[in-house]
Amino acid sequence: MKKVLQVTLGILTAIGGFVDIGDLVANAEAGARFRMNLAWVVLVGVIGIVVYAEMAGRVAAVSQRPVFELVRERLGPQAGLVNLVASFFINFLTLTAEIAGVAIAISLVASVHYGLLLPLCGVLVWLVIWRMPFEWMERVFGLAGLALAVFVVTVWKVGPDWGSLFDAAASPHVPAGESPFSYAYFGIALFGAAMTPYEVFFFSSGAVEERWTRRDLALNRANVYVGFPLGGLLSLALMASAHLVLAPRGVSVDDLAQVALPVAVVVGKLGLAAVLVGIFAATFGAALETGLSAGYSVSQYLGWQWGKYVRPREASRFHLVVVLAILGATLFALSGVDPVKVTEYSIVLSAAALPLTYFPILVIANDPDYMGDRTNGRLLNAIGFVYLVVLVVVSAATIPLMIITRGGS
Amino acid sequence: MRISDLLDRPVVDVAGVHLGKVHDVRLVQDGPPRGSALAALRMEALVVGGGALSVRLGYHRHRVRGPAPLRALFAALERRAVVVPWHQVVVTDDGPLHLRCGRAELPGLEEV
Amino acid sequence: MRLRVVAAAAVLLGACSSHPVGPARTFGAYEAKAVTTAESAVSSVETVRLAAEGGDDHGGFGPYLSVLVSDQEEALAGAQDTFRSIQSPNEDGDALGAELDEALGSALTHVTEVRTALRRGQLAGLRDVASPLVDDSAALKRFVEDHG
Amino acid sequence: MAGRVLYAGLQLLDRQLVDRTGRLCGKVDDLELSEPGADGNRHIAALLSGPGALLGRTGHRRLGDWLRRFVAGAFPDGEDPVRIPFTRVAEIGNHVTLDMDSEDAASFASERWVRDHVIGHVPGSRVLADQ
Repeated sequence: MKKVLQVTLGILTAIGGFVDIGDLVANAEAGARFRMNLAWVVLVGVIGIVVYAEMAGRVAAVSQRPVFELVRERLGPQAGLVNLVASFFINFLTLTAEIAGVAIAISLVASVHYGLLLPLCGVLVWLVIWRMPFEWMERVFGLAGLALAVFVVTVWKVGPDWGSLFDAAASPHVPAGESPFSYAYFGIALFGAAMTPYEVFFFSSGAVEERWTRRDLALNRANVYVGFPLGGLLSLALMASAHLVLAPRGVSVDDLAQVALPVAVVVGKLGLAAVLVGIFAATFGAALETGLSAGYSVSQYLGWQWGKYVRPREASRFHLVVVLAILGATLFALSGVDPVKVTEYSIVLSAAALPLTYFPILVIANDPDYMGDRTNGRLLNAIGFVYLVVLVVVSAATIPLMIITRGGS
Repeated sequence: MRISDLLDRPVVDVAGVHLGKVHDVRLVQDGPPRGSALAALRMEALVVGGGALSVRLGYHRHRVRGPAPLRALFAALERRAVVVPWHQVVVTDDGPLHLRCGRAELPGLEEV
Repeated sequence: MRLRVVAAAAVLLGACSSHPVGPARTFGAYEAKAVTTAESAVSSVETVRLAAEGGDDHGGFGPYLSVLVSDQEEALAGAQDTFRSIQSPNEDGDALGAELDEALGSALTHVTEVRTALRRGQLAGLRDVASPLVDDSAALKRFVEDHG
Repeated sequence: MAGRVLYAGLQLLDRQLVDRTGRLCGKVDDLELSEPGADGNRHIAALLSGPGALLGRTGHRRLGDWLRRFVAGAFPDGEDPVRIPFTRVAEIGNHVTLDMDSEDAASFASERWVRDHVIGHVPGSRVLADQ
């Protein structure tokens, strides 16, 4: 049991990255519109985040330097600042959407309009960051988020023809009636969601919060190899359930309540309860992840004391940034923006900013001055380099595609 | 004077040849030891040219191991930088820094 | 990079504001908008049917189904309003618009019935309440096929 | 006399400052050089840390100097960018360790201000979350 609890950092990071509100809707929508033709993107994204999160965690464990410090050290103050502004903006949008997501999840049980719940949710997120120990945060929200495994149960209960499901996923094509641009746009959204930068900000800072050292490298690998594939599996199951239950009926997904529908229809009451708990935990976890990342990135760029491992008054500027981010996001959500749209844009935009975060990680993970003998191996470097090229291409293609497809519609 | 007054300044040698910009400053810790404190860092040379990014990444000087294509590219660029001993520099407040010597006399970068 | 961030922010702001509805200049454009509207209506109707089936089969989770169905009711009413606000370019368009409007109106009436039943807590027999939606859905799908 | 070679840009600038208690207290935003000695050599006189110094690095020297004066005026104990004499540097590695308490560093003025006027007033700010 103790072993299980030690991988909760990876699980929470992955749940917050793979099945937060944006991905819940994007995966379900992808399944309903493109069937399993985008499943390969999730797989590609999982491998990418596993490779880079492992590097980020290893650098943090060996040198105690979290990701945004590396960004500034390797990109310099100017490009580092550009990345900070872009990442903070994306982070803020995601935080807005997650706070709304928590409110929507509660509203599905409480029959209160979610707008009324937003202030409460903002306060709750802040309270947890302010008071709950880091490890407990991981355990409560990471493990509760695993309730989303009910999507796997749903797929299994539908009893699809596994062979044809696999074939469909293995031979992807652009389905009739969809343009290749929309297909590419959704692909980028799913890829951006899998590799959102706040995952590595959070994961590497979490490693420092938990005081990992050189001795914890096995723990780092365990967290990465368990957490992210699990997150990927959940998002694939989500996609498959929409493909199997919603697509044949001509349903396209555009709100959070519809995401849970396949479970409600196929598994029933208990399943729905599980899915609602899961959605609550995942969006809440992602809100914690993005709220903290707002503070982590600014503090690590400017060199301020940060983290939950010291008393809040000893990291007051860090906590001030977190509070202001949560407050601003709650107000933005209250202004009536569509949270699903906000989060879809934020994951696509994050695809545009990806190389600025992942490039410094790749360089430092190879620098003996930081890493001693723990630099990357050849295979890891080969994969890391291929992904860097992909990230650059994706980043260049993102904004044009966003304009051509008018946001995937 | 601050180090940022030197960084990014263009450098011209005695013959008027542009050598690129100052991208780094080499310091040597050979001052007199002062008890438990660190020995003073002496300004020894300027690193000129070689590209801002490649000098910042330090692929050559730190022996950064990979990935191979990045190493090949950035280490090669970084090795094009020249090292200008500080006493060869005529210090001015503005404009390009002028040298007292020619390019041919300047050594390249060594690994740390 | 900075330019890119600004451009992205502009795109984002544009996209987050409500969808603009322009007048349709030709019959073709009008027809395309009608088909898009019908497709989203199919999605709403089928969502409500699935919800009714789930509620009838498994019982329970009334609040969730209420939220789900009333969201779809809103979406459907919104789609109808938006479509009505588009001016038809000619008489063919008038006929097409009337046909779709009727289908949408019928679907909306039946979705409202499901929502009302849910509010009263009548989960058993929800399938029957939702049964007229089968025809609504079929009509909308036919419309999409005929004009798509 | 051969000594350790250090590249300012590669190994010193933009690195994290850590005080003697392990607290994070700013970045090496710039370096101040001494006036030339009798032998014509210049040495690193101080590390500069704080937004005023940082702006000088990003090419906004004037704005940076204004910010310095503003901070120095706004906070009674403020002086920005803070000058950390090189004699207070204890170690240079992947971070820079100082032989001083961050409470004595002026780059901490804004941290102190936020602590004393905002965060310190929130219940629970003195308690570690683990307790």
